[in-house]
Amino acid sequence: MSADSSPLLEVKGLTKSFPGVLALRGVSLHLKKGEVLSLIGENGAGKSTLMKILAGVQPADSGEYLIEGGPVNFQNVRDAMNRGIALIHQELNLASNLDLAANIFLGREPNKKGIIQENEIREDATKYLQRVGLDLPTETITGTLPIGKQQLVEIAKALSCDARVLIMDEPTSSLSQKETETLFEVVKDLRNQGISVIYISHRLGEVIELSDRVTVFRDGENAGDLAKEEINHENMVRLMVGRDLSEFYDRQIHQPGKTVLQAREIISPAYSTIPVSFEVRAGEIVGIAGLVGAGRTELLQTIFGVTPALAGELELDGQSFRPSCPADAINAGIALAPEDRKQHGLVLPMTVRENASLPSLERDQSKGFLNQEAELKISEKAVEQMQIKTPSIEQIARFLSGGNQQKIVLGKWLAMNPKLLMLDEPTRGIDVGAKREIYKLMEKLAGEGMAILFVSSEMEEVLGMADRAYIMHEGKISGELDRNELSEESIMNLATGGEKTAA
Amino acid sequence: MKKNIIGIFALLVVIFVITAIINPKFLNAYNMQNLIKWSSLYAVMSIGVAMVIITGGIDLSIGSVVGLVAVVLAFCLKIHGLDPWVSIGITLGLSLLIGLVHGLLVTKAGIQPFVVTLCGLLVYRSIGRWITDNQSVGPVPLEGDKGYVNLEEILGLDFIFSGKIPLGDSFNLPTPFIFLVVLGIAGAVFLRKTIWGRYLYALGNNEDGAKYSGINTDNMKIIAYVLCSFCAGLAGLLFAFELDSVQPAQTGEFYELYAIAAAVLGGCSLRGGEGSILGVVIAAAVIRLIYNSINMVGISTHLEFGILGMVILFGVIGDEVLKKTMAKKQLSAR
Amino acid sequence: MKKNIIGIFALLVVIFVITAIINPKFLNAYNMQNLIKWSSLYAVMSIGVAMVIITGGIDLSIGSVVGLVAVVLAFCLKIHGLDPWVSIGITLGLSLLIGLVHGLLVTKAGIQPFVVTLCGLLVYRSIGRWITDNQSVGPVPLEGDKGYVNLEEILGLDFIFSGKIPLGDSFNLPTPFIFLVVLGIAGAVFLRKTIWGRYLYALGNNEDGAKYSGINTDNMKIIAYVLCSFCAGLAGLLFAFELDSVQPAQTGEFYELYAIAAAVLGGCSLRGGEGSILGVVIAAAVIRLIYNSINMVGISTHLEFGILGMVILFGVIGDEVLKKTMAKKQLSAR
Amino acid sequence: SGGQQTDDSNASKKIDDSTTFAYVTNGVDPFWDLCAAGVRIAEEELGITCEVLMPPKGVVDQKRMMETLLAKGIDGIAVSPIDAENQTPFLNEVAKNTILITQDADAPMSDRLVYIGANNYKAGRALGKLVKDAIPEGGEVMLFVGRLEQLNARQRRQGVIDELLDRPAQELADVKYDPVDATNLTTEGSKYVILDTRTDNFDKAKAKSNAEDAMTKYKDLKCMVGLFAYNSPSCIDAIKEADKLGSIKLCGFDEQDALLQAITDGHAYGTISQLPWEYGYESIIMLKDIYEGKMPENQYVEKTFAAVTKENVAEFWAKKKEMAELGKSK
Ligand SMILES: Nc1ncnc2c1ncn2[C@@H]1O[C@H](COP(=O)(O)OP(=O)(O)OP(=O)(O)O)[C@@H](O)[C@H]1O
Ligand SMILES: Nc1ncnc2c1ncn2[C@@H]1O[C@H](COP(=O)(O)OP(=O)(O)OP(=O)(O)O)[C@@H](O)[C@H]1O
Ligand SMILES: [Mg+2]
Ligand SMILES: [Mg+2]
Repeated sequence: MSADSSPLLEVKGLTKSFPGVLALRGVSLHLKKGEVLSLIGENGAGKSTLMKILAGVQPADSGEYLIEGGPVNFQNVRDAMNRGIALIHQELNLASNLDLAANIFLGREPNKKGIIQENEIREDATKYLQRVGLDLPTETITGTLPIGKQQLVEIAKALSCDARVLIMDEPTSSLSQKETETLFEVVKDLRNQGISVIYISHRLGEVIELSDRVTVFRDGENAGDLAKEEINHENMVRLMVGRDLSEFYDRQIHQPGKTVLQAREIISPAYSTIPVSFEVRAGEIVGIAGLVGAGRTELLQTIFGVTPALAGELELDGQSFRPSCPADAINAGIALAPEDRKQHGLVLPMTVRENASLPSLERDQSKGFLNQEAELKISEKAVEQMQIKTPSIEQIARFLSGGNQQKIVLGKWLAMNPKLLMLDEPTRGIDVGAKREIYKLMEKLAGEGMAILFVSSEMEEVLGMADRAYIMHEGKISGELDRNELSEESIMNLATGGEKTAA
Repeated sequence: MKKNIIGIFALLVVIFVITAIINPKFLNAYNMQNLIKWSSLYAVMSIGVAMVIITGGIDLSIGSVVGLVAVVLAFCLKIHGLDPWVSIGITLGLSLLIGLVHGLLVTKAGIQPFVVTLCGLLVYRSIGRWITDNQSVGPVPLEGDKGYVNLEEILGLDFIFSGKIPLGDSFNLPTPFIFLVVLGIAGAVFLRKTIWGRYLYALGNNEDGAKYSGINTDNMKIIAYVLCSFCAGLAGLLFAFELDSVQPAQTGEFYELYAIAAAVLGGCSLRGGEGSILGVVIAAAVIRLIYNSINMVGISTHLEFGILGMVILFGVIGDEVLKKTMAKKQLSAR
Repeated sequence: MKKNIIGIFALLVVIFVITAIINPKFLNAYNMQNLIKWSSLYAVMSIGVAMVIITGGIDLSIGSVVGLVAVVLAFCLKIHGLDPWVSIGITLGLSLLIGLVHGLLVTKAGIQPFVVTLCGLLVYRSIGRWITDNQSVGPVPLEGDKGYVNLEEILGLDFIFSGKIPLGDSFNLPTPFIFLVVLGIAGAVFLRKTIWGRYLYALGNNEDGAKYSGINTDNMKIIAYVLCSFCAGLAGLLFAFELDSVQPAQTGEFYELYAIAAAVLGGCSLRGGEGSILGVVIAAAVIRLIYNSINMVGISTHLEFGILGMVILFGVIGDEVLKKTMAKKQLSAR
Repeated sequence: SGGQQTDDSNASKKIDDSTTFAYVTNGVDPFWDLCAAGVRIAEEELGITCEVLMPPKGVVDQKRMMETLLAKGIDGIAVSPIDAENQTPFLNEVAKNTILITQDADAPMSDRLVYIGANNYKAGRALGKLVKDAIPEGGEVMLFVGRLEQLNARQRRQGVIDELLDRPAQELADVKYDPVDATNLTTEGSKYVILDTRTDNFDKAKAKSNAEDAMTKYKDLKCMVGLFAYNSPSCIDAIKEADKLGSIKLCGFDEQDALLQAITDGHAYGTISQLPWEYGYESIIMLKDIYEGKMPENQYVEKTFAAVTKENVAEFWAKKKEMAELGKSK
């Protein structure tokens, strides 16, 4: 690979609009053979939109798209694939009813007159699965795998395309540390083979580790490029948000108050033999760390009444408490900002106002009628307090960026004044600016005496935010670490099934 | 939402005007009053099914519920001579019970609404035929019937459900219209002004999202099915008194399709989360208007179905086009 | 998938055995051959609708397509005296065209399948009545008909579509069974062994995912609708020759519900992405078996619908329970 | 509102080309298109306009169509009420606004002026006689019908039963019916057993499989009787396919081509035809007479029916073809 060779792929002045949104306003980007280009930017900056255009998923409104200097005009995904461009989408796009082999070769099945060559597929699929570190039979039905593993299947699928350009849109957002490392090996390997990679992530550490070059987007426009030697945290953040961000994790330690949530030997349905005990106190921020699939989400859902506990005791503020549905938990003073924002957190086709007020409608009702005044107040307060960037409270939630959507979720729970706020991956897929605001909010709420329990797969986040952390491994709590015991090694050790070492 | 209503309202006006031009007799008071009456009867059913469609469900059984309720009513009033108000209570109670069963099967047993109500369609029709031995019955008793002693009261009911209130010289207001107005306003208030209405829209758009916000989605769905069956039951009473004759195998046949067509034409999305009472009521009126126009203009009755089908199809296509244009305009306006 | 088939197969066996015990005449060759014949006719339709259901769509129009194709066939063969094979071509071509229109409306115009095919249901029925002036017609010409000159060839067709092939002493194999076997195997191979079948399952489960994998989902959906209408068209031919008489207003009425019921009972999920030909065929046989059993056991025909409805409902509930138990077992096995 | 004529105020009126009459059926059926032929003949003859309306879905559509006719100011309606007993109040409302007569089925309690109709009980008995001729030695008989909720179906069925069991003739006004699910009906000394009556809800496939199932269930079945037009062709098919032509006789009702062909071929014994075109013709003529002030002496005009067997089938069929051609909708 030579630095001065003409770009393999290049776009100039691309624009794209959606009903109600101008997603790209004349962006440019180029990619050379065998380089890893990272694309970063705040939520809604237009990264995914551009990638979809590159991969033929959707057409641009205007602008130039060149491959090896020649203009292309992809009508569909297949056209792009034929030119060697493969995209791993931000959202999972597997058919959950098909097996792994079928998914990996979906749309490209080796066939004779339409009859699928099963044996060939299975052999090849095994090869690609091993390459991403998945040692599973190819007959496994995809839907039975945890999300993280499915993400790896997506990557195996992209690898199987034998692409010249591989685009990865936040591939690690649901991968564990170990899986992430496997992925990095794969990416580096690809680079060595002369394959170009476009890598999108909000985790700047990953970007630093992987990239040969970084392109930054802001509000659908180019905000700048960084050459390999310029890539560092400060530079990236400055280009993304337009200013410096100091002090990311701004924690003050408060004296924790009385116990808010006490869990004694509760058993969640996903791990029907493993009892779990823990507590959260007022004014305390407690983290739950662990590898993806360790059962953390399940645990929060059990406390929230989504999947009621099979056994064990829960106490909230000293009162025994047995939620059988989220409504019970909410009435008792618990809130959950779920991991899957689009599916569980919000009603996307409804407005900011309707979303923000949804849990408080029942409290504020008068004889069943909506209290429209209260509704307005709640949503306006949420927008103001959380600094939600929205044209109005009547905007449809779907049209907001991920970070702003997450802020609506937080806003709607704050209106309920919960005793315990549970956050599942509160900053997944959220840009640095918004991230910092969420951290600030957590800190403020804890200062006001709220108990906060959060799940995170980002080591940094747990280290930065938690007063205390529980580490989970395969459904059980394998250890508890105080703030001064928290370190990358101690967490990893417990998360992978090791014993707690004396601090 | 409002754009939808404009579209369907325009359709109503266009068909109305064209028919009036071709046959001015269309406009006479008697015809108008019939048109209002039939529109009201079908709109009552359609309001119910709209509730279920808003939750993302479907109810294929309403035609059979109309039939069964009408049969049971006639059975109670005429054949068994039960107290008229008790009979009304029994029939409406029956329809509530049916809705409850649907709701429970959909939510607690997790069976798809299409399947549950398809089975309902078959079963209720069968029960209706079985208890009457498939003989026509009517709600109003004749001499010799057990219910004849209650004749006066039953005629009172008959007036309530299918009477005509003189307004001015030649125009009589059919009482079903009053039912429609009351039900329509109640329905619209329920959907737009109460928390439960909001919950229905929310769960229709995203059931999980609604559940995680503390809404008891199961209960809300059950309520929707109960309301739907209740509307069908009420329509059953209205039809029974209007027709004075119930044929167990036929009364209500295909009505589910009319009601669903009206809901869809009126702006409900079968994916859930969308729709308004006003739109549905106007659409129900459009469907009845089409029938009336076909007869008025003198088109072969063999073509009725076809014309109805084409109007629904083009109505929905037009709506789709309208929505897309609106969205584009919105963008360029920014 | 296989568990589903076990459930429905068990149901088939149970009803079979019970009926045989109550009335041993049920088992005689003549009855078996009738059972096979009717099951085949309905199964042919159901296979088609299963394809559409696997994509997550629905087709409510098949009953009307059966009726229209039967009418057009009789029209061509008998009244206009067209060449018999040309007539077959025209009718099957018509059904393909109908499927194509459905597919285009669903994919390109973005209208929901329920709406498109509901309109189809109304329109095709209407056309059938209109072109025949609602006269019963039959495919086999009588003396004086224009088509009488082709009588011999038409009788040949009649044999192909509704003949009986003697096997042994008393048993005759109805030719529709051969159609079913060929269609069933072709369908199963298509769904399970070819890329297109896989695409149907994939897009039924996750349309975007399939699209992002380079599958032309629109074309695949169109193919599903075309296949569905084609099966309905073939069923129309089979019914026309089997019944030798077509009533434009009635032939095929409600068949969409039977076909959908068979598909659901046979393991298709209306959410798409699930289902197998074998399951659907067995389920279609179960439905016909229920009808036959009711006659054999001598239950009032009024109750047929009800019994059918209950069997479907409990079949689906049983299936649901089975799935949950399986899932639990799997979990505890981890 | 509605038509302005009443039967006494228009004694001097004459029909002209602005006069419109309507012929309303009880459903959609080929039978009615044959009736329409008669309407067309009368229309031509009188130089007026007639509408033929076929309500597809029962009472609701019938009511709606008649209301629309009133709104259009129709001069007279001949209707076949679907549920005579309970539709009476509505029929009275119609009768108040225009000339109303019933045909095919009566609504005796209503204010309709005249009823033109076959005596279905008698027709049933005539059909019973055909059965007796077909199997003089006696045997098991099975009845097939679309729906038994229709009065004419019940009357017809009862006529057949009574004739076969040699019961005394009943008055049409109050026929006593055997229960609809009665099986193995017979009387002492009678040679005939009526095994069962199966209904099919107008589904032809069902009609045919009913016939097949009957043959499976009853080994000694001697004769099938189709009470509705499409029942007998279905039975013939089933009999033919079971190779029982000749050993199981068939008697039908009405005049579908397939049945007439079977009679020609000797596969069916005979049928009773109500000569539907006469219904249409006579109804319109009756409306005209009343419109012009000529009330018939009797409120009940009994329509004739004809037994068609091998002897007269050719001639009958020719007539039917001619009528079918005429009956095509305009
Ligand atoms: N199909 C669509 N319809 C409407 N708006 C859309 C659509 N897809 C994207 N958008 C909007 O376009 C803008 C750019 O979105 P895009 O997904 O490209 O952002 P992103 O940079 O990938 O953000 P993130 O980091 O959150 O993934 C956003 O405002 C988004 O809401
Ligand atoms: N609805 C479900 N059905 C079957 N298995 C499930 C379900 N939900 C979770 N699981 C399984 O339970 C295990 C724990 O999942 P959970 O989502 O709680 O993990 P987690 O530690 O929160 O991971 P993540 O960070 O991805 O949320 C996983 O193996 C997952 O596959
Ligand atoms: Mg993105
Ligand atoms: Mg009344």
